[in-house]
Amino acid sequence: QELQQFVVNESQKARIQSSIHTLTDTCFRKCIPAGAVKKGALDKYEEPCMRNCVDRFLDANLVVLRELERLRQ
Amino acid sequence: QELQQFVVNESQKARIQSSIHTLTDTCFRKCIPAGAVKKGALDKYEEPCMRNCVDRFLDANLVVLRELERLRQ
Amino acid sequence: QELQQFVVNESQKARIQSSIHTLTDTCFRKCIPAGAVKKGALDKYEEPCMRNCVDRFLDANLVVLRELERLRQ
Amino acid sequence: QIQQEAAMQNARMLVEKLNEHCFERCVPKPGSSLSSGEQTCFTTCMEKYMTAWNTVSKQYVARIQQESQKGGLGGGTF
Amino acid sequence: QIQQEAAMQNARMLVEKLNEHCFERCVPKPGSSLSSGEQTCFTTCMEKYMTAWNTVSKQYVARIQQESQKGGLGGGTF
Amino acid sequence: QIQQEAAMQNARMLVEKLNEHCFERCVPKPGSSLSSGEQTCFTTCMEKYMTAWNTVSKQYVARIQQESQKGGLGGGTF
Repeated sequence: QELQQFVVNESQKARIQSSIHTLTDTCFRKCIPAGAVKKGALDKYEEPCMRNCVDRFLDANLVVLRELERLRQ
Repeated sequence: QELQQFVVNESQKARIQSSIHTLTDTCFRKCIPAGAVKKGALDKYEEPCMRNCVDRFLDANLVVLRELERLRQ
Repeated sequence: QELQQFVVNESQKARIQSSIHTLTDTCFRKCIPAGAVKKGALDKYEEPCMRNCVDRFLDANLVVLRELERLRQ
Repeated sequence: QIQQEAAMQNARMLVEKLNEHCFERCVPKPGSSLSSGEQTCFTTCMEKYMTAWNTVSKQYVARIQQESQKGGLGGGTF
Repeated sequence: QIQQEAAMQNARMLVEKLNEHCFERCVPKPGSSLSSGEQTCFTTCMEKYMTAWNTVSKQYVARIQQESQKGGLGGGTF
Repeated sequence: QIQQEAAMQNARMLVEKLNEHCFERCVPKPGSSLSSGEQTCFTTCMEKYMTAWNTVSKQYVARIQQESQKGGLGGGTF
């Protein structure tokens, strides 16, 4: 049973890791202008854009899940 | 042996499911114009475009498989 | 132990195969102009472009790995 | 249980792809909240993506059946 | 050992994505060597991608915790 | 048998990628049948993709061998 819990935890962690990679991929594309990169740090437009991008993505995710919940009933 | 058949069937189903996701992805991109979405239903251009897209993709798939068959001989 | 070596070798081979697919994908996009394809062979611009693309990708890979090494210390 | 796992996996994949496409289209510049316009676009886009997925499923399955009746190449290849 | 494998997998994924994005942006036309401009672009891009990854991780984890305190839908869904 | 499975997996991946690229390029607007122009484009594109895949394989393997002779970082890292 402990083993089962361990497997559940690990696969949840793996899913979180994978979401973080997807989000970084999506938001980098959206927030960092195309073309050559000049500075390693995120500038004052890019940084809040990345954070907003994560939050809006998760908001949108909730919209989908609520809608699916509603359709199932 | 029944188990083996079950595994074969399930992995075939999984492959079909995965093809459906790939096709929806590709054809949505091709048939639904970029930008904000106005209507939930598929309009009279989008619907046949989606269906044709599936069929032409599979036609093209057959072209590839026939060609590979020919090359192997 | 032989089995273990076999598994290591196989998963290394699988990783190489997967890299080759990724590289072909990336470099095809970079080196073969978009739109309809006229000739099956690679022309005198495309062929060196594909080869350079592989080498520069691996150079860049080394830059990343060296930098990560440096950061870890 | 394997079948249930597969259904879950399938639903997860659908939601993932749907999010990807609709976020791309409906939220070009993420702001400090989801505007009502973005929210509407998202619900509509979601509906459209699911309709598209259904259309593709039907067309695909119909085609497989058609090909497997003809036999030959098409049978086991898709 | 499973955890170590997961960490490796995670690092590998980061390096892969980073290479993909930065190669796309910094090497538009691959030549016979990596120019010093391309190399600088690459190192900078790498730094930026890792910073972005950190920002996303923090924001995402904070949000999960926030949602799970509120309970309800957010709990097990992300 | 594991090796055979790997070869199958490899071929499947090649066909998948090839379809993706060539469908994208050769069938911009899917009509009620595959036109002969689209069909020719597809066969040509397929040939080109496989040639490109061969070129990449050779170049990649040559590079790995070269790096592993030099030893050091390059050895186990790709």
